[in-house]
Amino acid sequence: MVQEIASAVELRLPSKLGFEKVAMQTASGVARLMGFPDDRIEDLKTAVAEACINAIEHGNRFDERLSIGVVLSMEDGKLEVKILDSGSGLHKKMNPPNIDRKMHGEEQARGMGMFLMQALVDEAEWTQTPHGGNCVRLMIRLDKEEE
Amino acid sequence: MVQEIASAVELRLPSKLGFEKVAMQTASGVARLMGFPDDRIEDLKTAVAEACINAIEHGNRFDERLSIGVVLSMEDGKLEVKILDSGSGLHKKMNPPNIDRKMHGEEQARGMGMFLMQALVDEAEWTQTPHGGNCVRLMIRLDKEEE
Amino acid sequence: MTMQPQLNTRAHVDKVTSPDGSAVSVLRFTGDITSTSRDVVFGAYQDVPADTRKVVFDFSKMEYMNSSGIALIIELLMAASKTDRTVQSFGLSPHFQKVFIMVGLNKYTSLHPDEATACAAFAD
Amino acid sequence: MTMQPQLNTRAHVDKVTSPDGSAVSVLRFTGDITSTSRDVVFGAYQDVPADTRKVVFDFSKMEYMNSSGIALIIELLMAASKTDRTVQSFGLSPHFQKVFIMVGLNKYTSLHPDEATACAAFAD
Ligand SMILES: Nc1ncnc2c1ncn2[C@@H]1O[C@H](COP(=O)(O)OP(=O)(O)O)[C@@H](O)[C@H]1O
Ligand SMILES: Nc1ncnc2c1ncn2[C@@H]1O[C@H](COP(=O)(O)OP(=O)(O)O)[C@@H](O)[C@H]1O
Repeated sequence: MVQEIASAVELRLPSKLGFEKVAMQTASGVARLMGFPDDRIEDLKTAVAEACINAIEHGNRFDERLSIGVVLSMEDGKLEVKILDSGSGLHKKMNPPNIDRKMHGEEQARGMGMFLMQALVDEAEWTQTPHGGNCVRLMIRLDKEEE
Repeated sequence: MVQEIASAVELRLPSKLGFEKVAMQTASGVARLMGFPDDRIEDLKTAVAEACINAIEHGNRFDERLSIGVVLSMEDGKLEVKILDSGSGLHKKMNPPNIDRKMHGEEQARGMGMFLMQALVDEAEWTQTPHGGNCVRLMIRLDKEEE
Repeated sequence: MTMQPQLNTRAHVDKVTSPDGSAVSVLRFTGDITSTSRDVVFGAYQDVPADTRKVVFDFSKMEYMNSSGIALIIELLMAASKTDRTVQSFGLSPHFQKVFIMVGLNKYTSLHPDEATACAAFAD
Repeated sequence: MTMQPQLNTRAHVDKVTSPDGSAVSVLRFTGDITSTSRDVVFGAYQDVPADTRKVVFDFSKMEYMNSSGIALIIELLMAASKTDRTVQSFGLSPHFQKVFIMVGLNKYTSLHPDEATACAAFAD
């Protein structure tokens, strides 16, 4: 049998806000190479940015000695992106943001990142890495159009 | 003394043509974050692409089990990009391309990558890595305008 | 020395007149809208004259907005609503129009294709 | 299955008339010009009629060119020169104009700002 070699791109970034933009560019380059249409690439870029910001902020708590990892795995017709940090992951269940409650000051204005990730890509999942860090797994499919 | 932490972005790519475009996007993202002007970013992108193509083609000889590395190190006012492959590096000295000789069929049409890298960035250097692979080191400075 | 990403937010207020002759303040965003944009964005918003009730947000030169930036826009809209201001928006890319609708922001600011349509949309 | 990057090169020939009334073939490149573009690029070049001596290269829709792509352009220019064709070029970004001048390609095809200027540049 032929040994199949998965095509993966790996990126390592400092735990500093702003570097999520580098991840956006890298993800956009990979998605473009795979032939994703522009609107899906925009969806992916925003989802990847939000995951990186959370990894920098909540996962690595801006600790500049730690880096965040972004692993982009290309398979037939789908692109999986894992965003890895060294934190201990989610501790509570998140409610979807409620704009009316936000506008009336009944919940904080922030807290939309995870919601956006889930809304923008085909799959979004929060897990732990074997080494005890947090891993967000995002997936977009070539055939599926976001409605 | 304060321990200084260098800001570095690391990228790992499959040895397949086309992936140099991902490196271009990543490098452009980092250079943009550092405030480089658009024309310098274009110069860097082309130089990085040529170095990646050589790493894929001449260094790793399209061996898909091998990947190429791109390390972007940000320092005050300058960006260094190292492009790493697992090959044994350069074996002969290269002459700059001569367009008249090319047009008259006296030298092959190709063979402009290294020339372009040297012409487009402030420093370009070919060395070996400690692990025996090839390393191309490119550098652009924020203060210096390409003439 | 370690590299600090550039702050890439600009914002300013232009005073224009709506088709019905009333004063409109257009808050124009340029570059990024993120958590680091707070001072620039709220600073610019101060330039809306106290008696102006019609405000337009111009996103046509915005390059990047993340969820903290969206939170900032929510805070601006809260401030506007406290002083009885109505806010119309224009210039969002199709992607960010979708994002605004996903989080429900279009309930609190209508999204228009251009400045003229935005300025004409205020009810008297 | 491993991912194969998409082939992203298109090229076609438009037949136009120069200001002096003679036939000009415009070879328009779209997308990438790289080592994998050879068949597409030379295939399109075959559509230049045998008796046409005036050829224009339109790079305005080109997105990416690497040094193998520049080598392809050199080969096209060699083929053109063998049949006494003159090639004018337009539509290169400032960056690729610089690259063309660095490698000396502007000795063999003049670089123009637009199609009209390129078409008007042929000597009779
Ligand atoms: N990578 C992560 N590591 C640890 N906690 C996280 C991570 N990502 C998200 N969280 C938790 O989930 C919450 C909601 O995240 P999000 O929806 O992105 O909104 P925000 O970051 O604005 O609070 C965060 O406040 C944080 O408590
Ligand atoms: N990373 C590398 N590893 C081994 N050899 C290399 C590498 N980069 C360049 N070379 C050698 O230098 C030559 C010139 O490279 P270049 O100027 O980029 O032109 P081209 O790749 O078109 O031949 C190559 O043909 C190859 O022999």
